[in-house]
Amino acid sequence: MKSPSTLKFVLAASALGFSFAGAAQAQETIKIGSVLSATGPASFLGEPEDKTLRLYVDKINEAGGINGKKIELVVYDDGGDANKARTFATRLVEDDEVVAMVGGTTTGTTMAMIPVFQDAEVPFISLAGAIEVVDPVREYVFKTPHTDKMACEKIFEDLKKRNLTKIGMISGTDGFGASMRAQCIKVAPNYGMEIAIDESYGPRDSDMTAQLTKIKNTPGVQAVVNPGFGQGPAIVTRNYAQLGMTGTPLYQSHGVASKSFIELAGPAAEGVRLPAAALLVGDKLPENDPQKKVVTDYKQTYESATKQPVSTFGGHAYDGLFILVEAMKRANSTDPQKIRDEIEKTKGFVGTGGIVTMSPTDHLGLDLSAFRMLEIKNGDWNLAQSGS
Amino acid sequence: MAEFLQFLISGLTVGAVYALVALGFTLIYNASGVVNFAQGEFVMLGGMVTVFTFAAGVPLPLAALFAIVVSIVVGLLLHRLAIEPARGASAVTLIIITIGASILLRGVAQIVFDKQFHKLPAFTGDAPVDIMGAAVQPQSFWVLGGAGVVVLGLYVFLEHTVLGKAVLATAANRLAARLVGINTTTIMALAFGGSAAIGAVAGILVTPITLTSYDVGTLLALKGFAAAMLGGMGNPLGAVVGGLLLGLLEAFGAGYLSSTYKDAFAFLVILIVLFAAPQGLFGRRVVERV
Amino acid sequence: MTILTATDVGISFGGVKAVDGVSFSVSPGQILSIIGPNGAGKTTLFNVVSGVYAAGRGKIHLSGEDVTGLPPHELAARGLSRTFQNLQIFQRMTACENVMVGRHLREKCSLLPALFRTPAVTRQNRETRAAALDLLAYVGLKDSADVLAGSLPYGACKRLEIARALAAEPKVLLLDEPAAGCNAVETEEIDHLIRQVADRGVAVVLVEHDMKLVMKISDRILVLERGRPLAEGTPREVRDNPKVLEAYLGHHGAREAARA
Amino acid sequence: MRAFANHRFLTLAILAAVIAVLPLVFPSSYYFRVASLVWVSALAAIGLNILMGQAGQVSLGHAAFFGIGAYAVGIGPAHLGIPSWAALLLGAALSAVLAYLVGRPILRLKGHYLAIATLGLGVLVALVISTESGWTGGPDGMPVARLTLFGWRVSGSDTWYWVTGGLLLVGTWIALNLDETPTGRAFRALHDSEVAAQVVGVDIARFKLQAFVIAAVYASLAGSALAFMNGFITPDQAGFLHSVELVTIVVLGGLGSVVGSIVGAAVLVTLPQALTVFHEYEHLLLGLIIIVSMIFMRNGIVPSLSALFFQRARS
Repeated sequence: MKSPSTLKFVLAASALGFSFAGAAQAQETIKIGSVLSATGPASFLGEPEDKTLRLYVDKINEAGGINGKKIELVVYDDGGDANKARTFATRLVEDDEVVAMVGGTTTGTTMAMIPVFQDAEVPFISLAGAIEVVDPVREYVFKTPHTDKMACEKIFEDLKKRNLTKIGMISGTDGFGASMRAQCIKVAPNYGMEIAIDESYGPRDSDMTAQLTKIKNTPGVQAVVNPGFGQGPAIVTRNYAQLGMTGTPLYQSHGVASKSFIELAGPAAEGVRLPAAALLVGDKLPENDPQKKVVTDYKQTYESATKQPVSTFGGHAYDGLFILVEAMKRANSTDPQKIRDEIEKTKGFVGTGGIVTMSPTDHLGLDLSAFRMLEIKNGDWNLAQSGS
Repeated sequence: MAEFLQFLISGLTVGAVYALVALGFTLIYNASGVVNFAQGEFVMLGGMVTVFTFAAGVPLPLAALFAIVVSIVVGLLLHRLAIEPARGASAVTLIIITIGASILLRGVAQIVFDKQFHKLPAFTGDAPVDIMGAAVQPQSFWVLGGAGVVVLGLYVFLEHTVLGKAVLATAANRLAARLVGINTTTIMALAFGGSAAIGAVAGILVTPITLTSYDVGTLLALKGFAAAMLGGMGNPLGAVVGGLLLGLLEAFGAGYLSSTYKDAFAFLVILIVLFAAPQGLFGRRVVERV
Repeated sequence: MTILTATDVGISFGGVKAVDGVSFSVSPGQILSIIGPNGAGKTTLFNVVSGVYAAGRGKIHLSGEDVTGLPPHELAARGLSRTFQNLQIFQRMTACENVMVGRHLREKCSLLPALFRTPAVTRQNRETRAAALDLLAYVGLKDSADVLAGSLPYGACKRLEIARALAAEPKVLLLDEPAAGCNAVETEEIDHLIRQVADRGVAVVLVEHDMKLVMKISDRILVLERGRPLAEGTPREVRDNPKVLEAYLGHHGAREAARA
Repeated sequence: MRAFANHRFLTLAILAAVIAVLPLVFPSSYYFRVASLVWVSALAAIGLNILMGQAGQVSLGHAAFFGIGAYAVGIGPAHLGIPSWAALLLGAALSAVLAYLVGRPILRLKGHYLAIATLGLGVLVALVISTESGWTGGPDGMPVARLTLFGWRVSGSDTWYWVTGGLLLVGTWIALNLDETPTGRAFRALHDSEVAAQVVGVDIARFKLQAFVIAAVYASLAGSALAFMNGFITPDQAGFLHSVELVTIVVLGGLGSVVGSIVGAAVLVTLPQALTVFHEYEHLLLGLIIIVSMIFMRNGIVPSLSALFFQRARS
């Protein structure tokens, strides 16, 4: 990735010397920006996002680009640091002068970048989970992943069907876990759920038996919910089996929706349920499922190009990119304002995460049906038989 | 009782890893006066190299051995290329160099390996063992036993070999050691190599339980440093006790107090200990000579 | 009329009695020397008296006030200052700044004016620097005022320490081997310096190995052996004390003492 | 070096000139943003340098005060109805009080023990910030209301460039002031020899505490400035890694050198921006550059280079 702006930067910053203002922008390209947490604590989200964006931008350009113009993708790695993300956002808007942005791996980095895009009036499609990204609705901010609130609702819905109402929670204290925990506590009463015990663990903790022992010894707990991402949920799942708690159903979140979770948790993952996008069970979807083609294509493309198992995180980036691309096609313009308007008019877009229909009051455009309740069986994802 | 035992074993297992990291700190500190903040990276290397060698089809014991060798080489290179050229620089300069080294090693690891989490199979199966109602992973015994062997080996080496005594002499007084003909540069290289090996062993033992990735080192370095200071910097026994104590504090803190504030609890105890004993639990009390 | 009195002072490290039941007193203008072989506990006694170590037993009185156990800066505020056997100069400061730190107690030192460098601070700074330069001239270091202390030769550092200690305008000055490592000319200068200081009414307590110097300038001498007092008296009394002569100073020392 | 008091004005004049001239060569307001980040980091580093470089006391938890400053201006207006500017002062006061209370016992510790104790303090503060999400928004952070001064709403990259640049000038001025005062001399004296400082009457506990409080206030103000500038804050700002970054800035630039802290901040803030060209090799290179510069400029960039310069000039 050779960015002429970096050269400019080095020159300006080091020499205090002479300005190299805005040369190199002659070609007819469309600049799309992205700030991702490709390293740092959220790198296993950011990395597949990064790879997906690069992969598909190349594909789009090979196929002739958008309305005859090629896409130039500018990606920066914020390392999971919100302050850095904010700086890169400014760089994208002010220096690279992108027309739109797909990125923002975590809620923290997304929230820090929002003011930049709002002020500059450049559309920003976020890949972060928390509901606060699109609630309240901000004119230029959209997002593709299901919200953590939806994940809680989906889990509680399933629990209700199984007549389980008294639950224990064990959440990561990272942004994802803490935010989802808060949402779950908030919506629990709507589903008649009683949270009997509420434990947590640090993002880098390597042993959760102490917390799980407490849950185990709490009388009447009928199911356990684990909001979290990264390696934490895998360890929770393994400790869960170690302590012989598998008789009580364990629910993970969409934060573990990658095959590597099953790999890491091993046999202990058997029977674990989680709400996730159709992407994970593409091959098991009925032929008439509208998402079938999109998800199997993406899975195949991603896995053959990267040699890594597909994850819904990369899928979010795919959805964001194509919602943007289609909006630009419809707008037939590189004017951020027009692109924004068209993104908002996205209707019936079939993505890996679900079927997206946005509106001025809904900048996510997914409902609960986008989530599938999955159960891990024989080391693979399966659609859960509800009510079992 | 079963609950107590569960916390105890959980704490000891995690603590054993802290203890090994702390031991690595101590060894290098004693030989060179350097606080090596890249110590956690050795643990990462031990785990990651084993994972990737094992995945390439090499049997686990050989993969582990290879990982230890790689870590030792990295440790020696760290000493030769980064510490030795800065000989005589102030302690804080050397610390920044090791911080730079840890950023460098992480940067290399994310290119050579990847940014995903990885695991190793447990050495002797996953079926938990029941000890008076507490369910224990068999790998915990490997971690505890392995840490015990390392500590014992280090003890025998330091107390019963000429080379080990040279290390102790260097620790006690570098100048005097040089005057009696000890090659302190060799001793320092030995300490970096040994400390890398200890870190790698910790990484290999613990990866089946805790998983690993390119950036596990930072937190381990922080906890290991805390453990070493709790025990008293420069004292190998202190490092081991400090590590185990830190692990126990976290486990019992999470179990009996609050899992959210368990790290806070651990650091509060460290602060209180230091206020009472400013040289750590087993640190030498230094009388200032003026 | 004594100003500094130590009564039955003792301290031990790990069971070893480094100083054991030592008493002495000194009056303004008087020079008291403490002598004894290496390991006799002279420096340790200094450390106890100046508050660097906490005394295990015994009492120390300064100007009639019980100051046992007070930290060094409190003792300094009450008029006790000292130098060190192994140089303790501020290496990264200039010679002049070293002496200016010695004026610490004579300066108004409040934080806010310092942060905003009020005219009063600047004025005081000028005064302190002038006083420091005077003292440097007094010990013969005027030309080195703006040299980093870390780069001064050993003998100069010794004199710098004395200047710094004098800058505090002490009533009692403890000098720990001020002539160690100095050549004959330098020793002569220091000898002169100490006498002058005492003549200004400062009580001087001196630890020194150079017997010639000790015998020449001391008013009284205290002899220590293995932490215990062996003898005390005027130079003549000590020199003639058979205990000191035979058992202590040894042959060589005795001859040297006789010549002095 | 220190002897010439006039250097103080020269340093300030050069710094002011740099701040004034830089915008002329900035192609876009992104550069204003990066430069403002340099000014803010430099401000925190200058404070820390008073503690570490002057008084010789290490702090591995200094981001705690940065975080307190940042969250004060976030929480004050949002939860307590305090005006932004007052929240800024309140944050600084809170940092000072915390530093004062905690500093007493902590600063009795020496060397690495002091390092671990301050590190512990930092971990505690960061943990509270990321846990008490009702107040702080938790690990995902919280928005910060814009600063309003006398009806003037301070916003925009270039505005903040001037505000932070001005803050840095004042911070530099005060740090340079301190150097040649009884307080500054006491700091440097206890750094070189605690016992010698004590026997001439320096109450070392008091001065260590003063240095700690000064450094805390600097960090707190820098934190508040960053929070206003970003309009959003996360607990990262109070975290261990940020503490390490601050220490690295101070040491890289040069312990005890005010200008060094500014140079160190400039290097460490702009380097990751420049290194993005190397994509995945970024971290590798960052580590390498830190190691190599510390080996060849072991006293820090500014002291090492100026020593080299004076040597050349003499020969």
